[in-house]
Amino acid sequence: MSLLLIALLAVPALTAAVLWALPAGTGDRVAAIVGSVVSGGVLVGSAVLWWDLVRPHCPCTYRLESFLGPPPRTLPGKIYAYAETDISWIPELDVRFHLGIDTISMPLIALTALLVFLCCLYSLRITPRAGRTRSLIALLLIIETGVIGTFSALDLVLFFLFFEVVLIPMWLVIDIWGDEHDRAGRRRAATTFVLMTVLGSAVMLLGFLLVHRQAGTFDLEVLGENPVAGGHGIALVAAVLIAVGLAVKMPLWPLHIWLPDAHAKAPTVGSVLLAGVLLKLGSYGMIRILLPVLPDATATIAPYLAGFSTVAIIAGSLACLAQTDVKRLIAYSSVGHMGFIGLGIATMSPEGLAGALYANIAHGIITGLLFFLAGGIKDRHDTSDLRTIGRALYARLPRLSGLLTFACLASLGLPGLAGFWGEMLILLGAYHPGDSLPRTTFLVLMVIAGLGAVLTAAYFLRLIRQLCQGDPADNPATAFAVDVSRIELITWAPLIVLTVLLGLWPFTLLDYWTFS
Amino acid sequence: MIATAWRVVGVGFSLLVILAAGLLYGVDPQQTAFGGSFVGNDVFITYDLRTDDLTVLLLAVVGVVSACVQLYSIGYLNERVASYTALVTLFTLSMVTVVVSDSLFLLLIGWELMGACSYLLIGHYWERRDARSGAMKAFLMTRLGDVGFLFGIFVLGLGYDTFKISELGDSPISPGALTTGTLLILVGVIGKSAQVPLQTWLPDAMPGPSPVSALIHAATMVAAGVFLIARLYDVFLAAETTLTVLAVVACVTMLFAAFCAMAAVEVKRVLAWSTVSQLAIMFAGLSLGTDDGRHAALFHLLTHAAFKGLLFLCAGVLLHQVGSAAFVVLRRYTRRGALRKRMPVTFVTMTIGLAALAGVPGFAGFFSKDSVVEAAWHHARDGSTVGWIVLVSVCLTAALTAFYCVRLWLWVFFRTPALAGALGAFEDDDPMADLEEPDSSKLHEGSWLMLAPLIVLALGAVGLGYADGLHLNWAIALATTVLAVFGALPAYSLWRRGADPRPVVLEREFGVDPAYQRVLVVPVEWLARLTVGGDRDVIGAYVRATGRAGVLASAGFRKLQTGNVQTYLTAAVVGVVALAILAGVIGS
Amino acid sequence: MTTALFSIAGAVALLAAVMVVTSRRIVHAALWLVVALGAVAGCFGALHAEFVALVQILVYVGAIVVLVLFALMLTKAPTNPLPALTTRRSPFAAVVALVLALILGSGVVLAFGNEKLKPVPDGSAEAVGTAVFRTWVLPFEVLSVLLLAALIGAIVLSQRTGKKGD
Amino acid sequence: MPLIIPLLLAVALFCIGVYGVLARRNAITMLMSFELMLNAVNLNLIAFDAWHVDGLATGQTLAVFVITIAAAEIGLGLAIVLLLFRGHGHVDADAARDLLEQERGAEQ
Repeated sequence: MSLLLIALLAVPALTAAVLWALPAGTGDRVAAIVGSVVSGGVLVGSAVLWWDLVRPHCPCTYRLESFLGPPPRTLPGKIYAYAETDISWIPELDVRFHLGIDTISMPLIALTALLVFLCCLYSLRITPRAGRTRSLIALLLIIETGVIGTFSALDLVLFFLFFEVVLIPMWLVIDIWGDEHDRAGRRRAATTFVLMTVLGSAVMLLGFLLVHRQAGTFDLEVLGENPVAGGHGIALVAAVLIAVGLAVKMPLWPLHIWLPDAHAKAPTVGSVLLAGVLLKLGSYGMIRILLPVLPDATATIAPYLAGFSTVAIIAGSLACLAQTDVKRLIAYSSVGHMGFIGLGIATMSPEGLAGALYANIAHGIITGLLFFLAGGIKDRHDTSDLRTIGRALYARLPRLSGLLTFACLASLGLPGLAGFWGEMLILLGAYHPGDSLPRTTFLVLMVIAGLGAVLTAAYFLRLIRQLCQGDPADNPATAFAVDVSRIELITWAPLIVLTVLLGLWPFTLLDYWTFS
Repeated sequence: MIATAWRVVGVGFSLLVILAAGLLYGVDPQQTAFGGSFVGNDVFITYDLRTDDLTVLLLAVVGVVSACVQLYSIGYLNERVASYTALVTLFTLSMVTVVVSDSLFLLLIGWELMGACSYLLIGHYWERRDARSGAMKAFLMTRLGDVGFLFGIFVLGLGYDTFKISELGDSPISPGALTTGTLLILVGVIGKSAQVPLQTWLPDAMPGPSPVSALIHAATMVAAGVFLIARLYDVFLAAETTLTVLAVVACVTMLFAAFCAMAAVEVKRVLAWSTVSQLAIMFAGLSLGTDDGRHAALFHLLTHAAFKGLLFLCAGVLLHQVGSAAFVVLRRYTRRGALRKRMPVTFVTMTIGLAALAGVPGFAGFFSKDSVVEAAWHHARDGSTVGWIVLVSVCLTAALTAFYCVRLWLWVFFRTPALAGALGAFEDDDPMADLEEPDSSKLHEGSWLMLAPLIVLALGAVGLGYADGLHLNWAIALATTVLAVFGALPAYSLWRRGADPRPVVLEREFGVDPAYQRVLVVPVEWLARLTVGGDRDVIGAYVRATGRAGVLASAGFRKLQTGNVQTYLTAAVVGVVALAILAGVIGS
Repeated sequence: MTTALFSIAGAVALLAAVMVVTSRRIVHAALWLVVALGAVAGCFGALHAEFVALVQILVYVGAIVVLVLFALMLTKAPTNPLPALTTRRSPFAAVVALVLALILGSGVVLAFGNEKLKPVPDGSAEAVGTAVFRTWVLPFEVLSVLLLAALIGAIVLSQRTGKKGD
Repeated sequence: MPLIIPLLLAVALFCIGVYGVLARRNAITMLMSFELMLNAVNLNLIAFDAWHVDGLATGQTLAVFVITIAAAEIGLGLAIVLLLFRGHGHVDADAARDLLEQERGAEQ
């Protein structure tokens, strides 16, 4: 029973309830302040939890006793959960209220807390034009509860439950606070988002039920110790169902179709959370559920998963090359990056998995920053269309476009910035895939993914070229009162610092993920 | 204010690098590790630093050139100084990282950061279309090579079971992995050093500020490729095939680039092609696989850094004072004799640089080129085909180099008696040719802040030739001199006649760029449109169709609700009958 | 004797019933219904359920059919043949009815094919009345409430000035 | 007398009634068909009462009750038919489609 973890879940949800209960006359500003304080508290709480988790005496880190001879290459199986809460909840259905964290989920929880905090902070000054900031903040807090719950759930049904909790608030966020110029478009985007993800999670639930039928339990700790063996039959069906369900969320090609619309139409904070946190639910689920619970069946489907991921890398990058909307472009870039993560998971190798986990964090930070920047550009120009914004942003908004260039370089995987290590380790994992996987296939996929990395560079450079560079004489200079306002700087600074830190010093995080 | 601070930081950092080189000189080779974590059991990622002779040599080169460039930039650049200086400093820092790194990953960080910095610096004048596309091209082509480099790191690192450069080669590795790994590393080197077939980005990178070009060509970016092979020489020595491939690439590149330089009509473009060609000479030296060859290549790297840095800075002065480095513009001044008279320091230092490049006896380039030829000759004498190929192509390149150096020198600085003051061969298709006569009276020499680096580097371009100790193989020296003269004479006679025949195939640089455009860029753009269309019209159509199908199905089911009681009743009775039959079937 | 009587009455009832559902004149259909119900009463009589047969004739033939005829008059039902009196679904309905008949018939035959019955020992009013008022008095009372409800319902429904009327 | 004869007659009457209910257009004829079905049931009751003598006259009593209910039913049914006639001017069950959803609002 860990009160801190429960508090991390309960406090945002309760605050959201309180915010809704407040009289309608309460100012949006107050709501934003409350949201900032609470999410800041959650951030601090998660930091404390993290510190608690990795204290040296704690038995729960996967620290490799090095130089003791090479143990066999293995993957995360048994969960050494920390801060556990394990209460019987619905005994008839064998469902337990089982929470816990380990070194895989903790950084993601912290990332979630950070991004929600920054979004609330951002909302202090900059809010969508639709107003009703109070509800927006409340929904963000609900999303925070759902995401942290998903990351800490150790019971399949509980995982599913928290997974679903995130959906409806995000749907509302897109539908109500989305692109104010395109009412039909944002409604369609929101509906597509919610329908596709609900379909995906329904499929996933079916997979969970099959797992229960085979193993007789929903508990991830138990399942981690006694995984469902066999790479065919019901186990295979379960793995396919769970993989498809999570792939919708991730999203993998060709299930990505909801993503560009949803990201492009969502408000800035919505896009940031959607890309920074929600997509991670899919990849986290794959690492947490697919690999430990159904190892043999996952090995059977891994080549296909890797294939689709590689197609996602290439297709996402190619689609970016032909985009004319900056938010849509960044959204498609997420498809490519999540493709990398999918490839890393599909390699089933320690390197690939560590890479996938690292890329998860890095993508959350960098794409969050990119969406903040794109939101800033959109707010200033009242459109996110590249042709309408015009070129030569370097001349009009030098700092903002400089930051955009920085974020683009980080996102394309420049070594020395956060995006690199994940991609590098994933490619390394593909070079050196798990023992039961066909190596040649993965070598081919590695080469294709490498070319995809070049394409990634190509579209980001194209974005910089079309947006930031250009002859100022051809583009009427619009006067902007502020280049980068103070609140923007405060909100973005942590992300920038983290991008550089994670790029230069990957060891702290990588040490958590030395699977063996 | 910020700009000044950055300038101080930039110059200070360059001086620090020189100081470090001085302190490390003569120190025993050593390595330091910091950081590090296991990923799985096979991969141990660390940051390691090392120092040895190679490090010191490169640190000195980088420090001096970047100090010169930083100082020069103070006079050269007036706008967007802060970002520019910061990036140049970061550029230098990246190269230093590459040089001192003993970890393949740390090296890769520096290696690619250089690419990013060069991208940003080439695009410094982002108002200009050619700068934009040149920058993008530079980054993409080098990144394409870098992907190969990354894979090469995987193959070698996992093959040798270490990612430390100093430990590579200690453990056995399968020959296949060795060849594959070194070939992949070579891909990265080819991209970075602009060798065939990834050569086209370097000439197109010329719209960047001239000091940046000097930095890229003399000390950082392109030199990093040569450095890397020298650093991994033990590994490469074991891979016979890779060295042969390197030799072929180098020989093709040096001739290719020399030919392209012969037809270029802009000073910086000529210099860019000459860099490609000179780098190829260094690679040729390395590809011999002998200690002599490596030594000669590094020697050439050193002298090349001096005279190529010098030449680019001179071109920068021309560009800064005249406004363009195109032959056609420069000749407007030249035909009045203005250029030489008004800019004496530039003229003299540029002459020294060109002499060094052309291999005029006594200048630095002469000695270093000869040492490559000599190493090739020794190798060829031992019965090596590679040696012969290298020997022949370096000699041919020497002649071609002399040709384009003399051509550049004469056409830029001297009046053509035969043309009696006309612009000559360069006005054909240049829109600038119709402009009115420039006011040459305002033309004057650059500031001393710009000239001082020129003089320093000019001293290097002369003096560095003797740095290696004067050992001269007289036969080879004579042969290369004769070849240089053979190259120079046609250039002179053409200039005398006021003719500059430029074969179309050379002027178009063998049509490589348009071919890449057709084979790579156009299909990728086409594919991009196809993907977007596919998303919208295929995948999106499925999604929309699912929605429509739902609506249609519900509309269809709604039709069943006719409102007619008897229909409902009929349906109910039919249902009862069906259930009865079912019950009967199951029951029996 | 009983069998013969029953068979004749049954045949008449069957014939009249077919006429009820096929006749093209509504009034004729109503009159054929009289015949059918009367024949069924005959059947009851043949089974020695005399009281039920009498009630059948009194209530059905006497009251219900008269009510139907009144309704026909009130709804201005035409007396001439109406070709459209059966819907286009009638073949389908016939098939459904036939299949139903087959199922029920075969079920009945399978279940009671060999059973014999003796006519009811006592179908007199006395016997039935005793049964009703001794054994079945509670259902009888409930039924009377139902009748009252139906009475009120019919009045409410047919009120011309009711809210539902227009 | 075999039990099967009244039972089969009841089946036949019942199915004729079903046909009438499903096929006849006029609401009053539908009601008449209901009566036929009820009579079939009554016939069954009487036949089974004669077959299974329980001394309580269950079948006959129930038949009387059914007849009573039939009277109530026809009274109410005819009232509804009259209401239909008053509202629509006809008693055509086929044409009375007030239950049909209107076309508006088919696509939101």
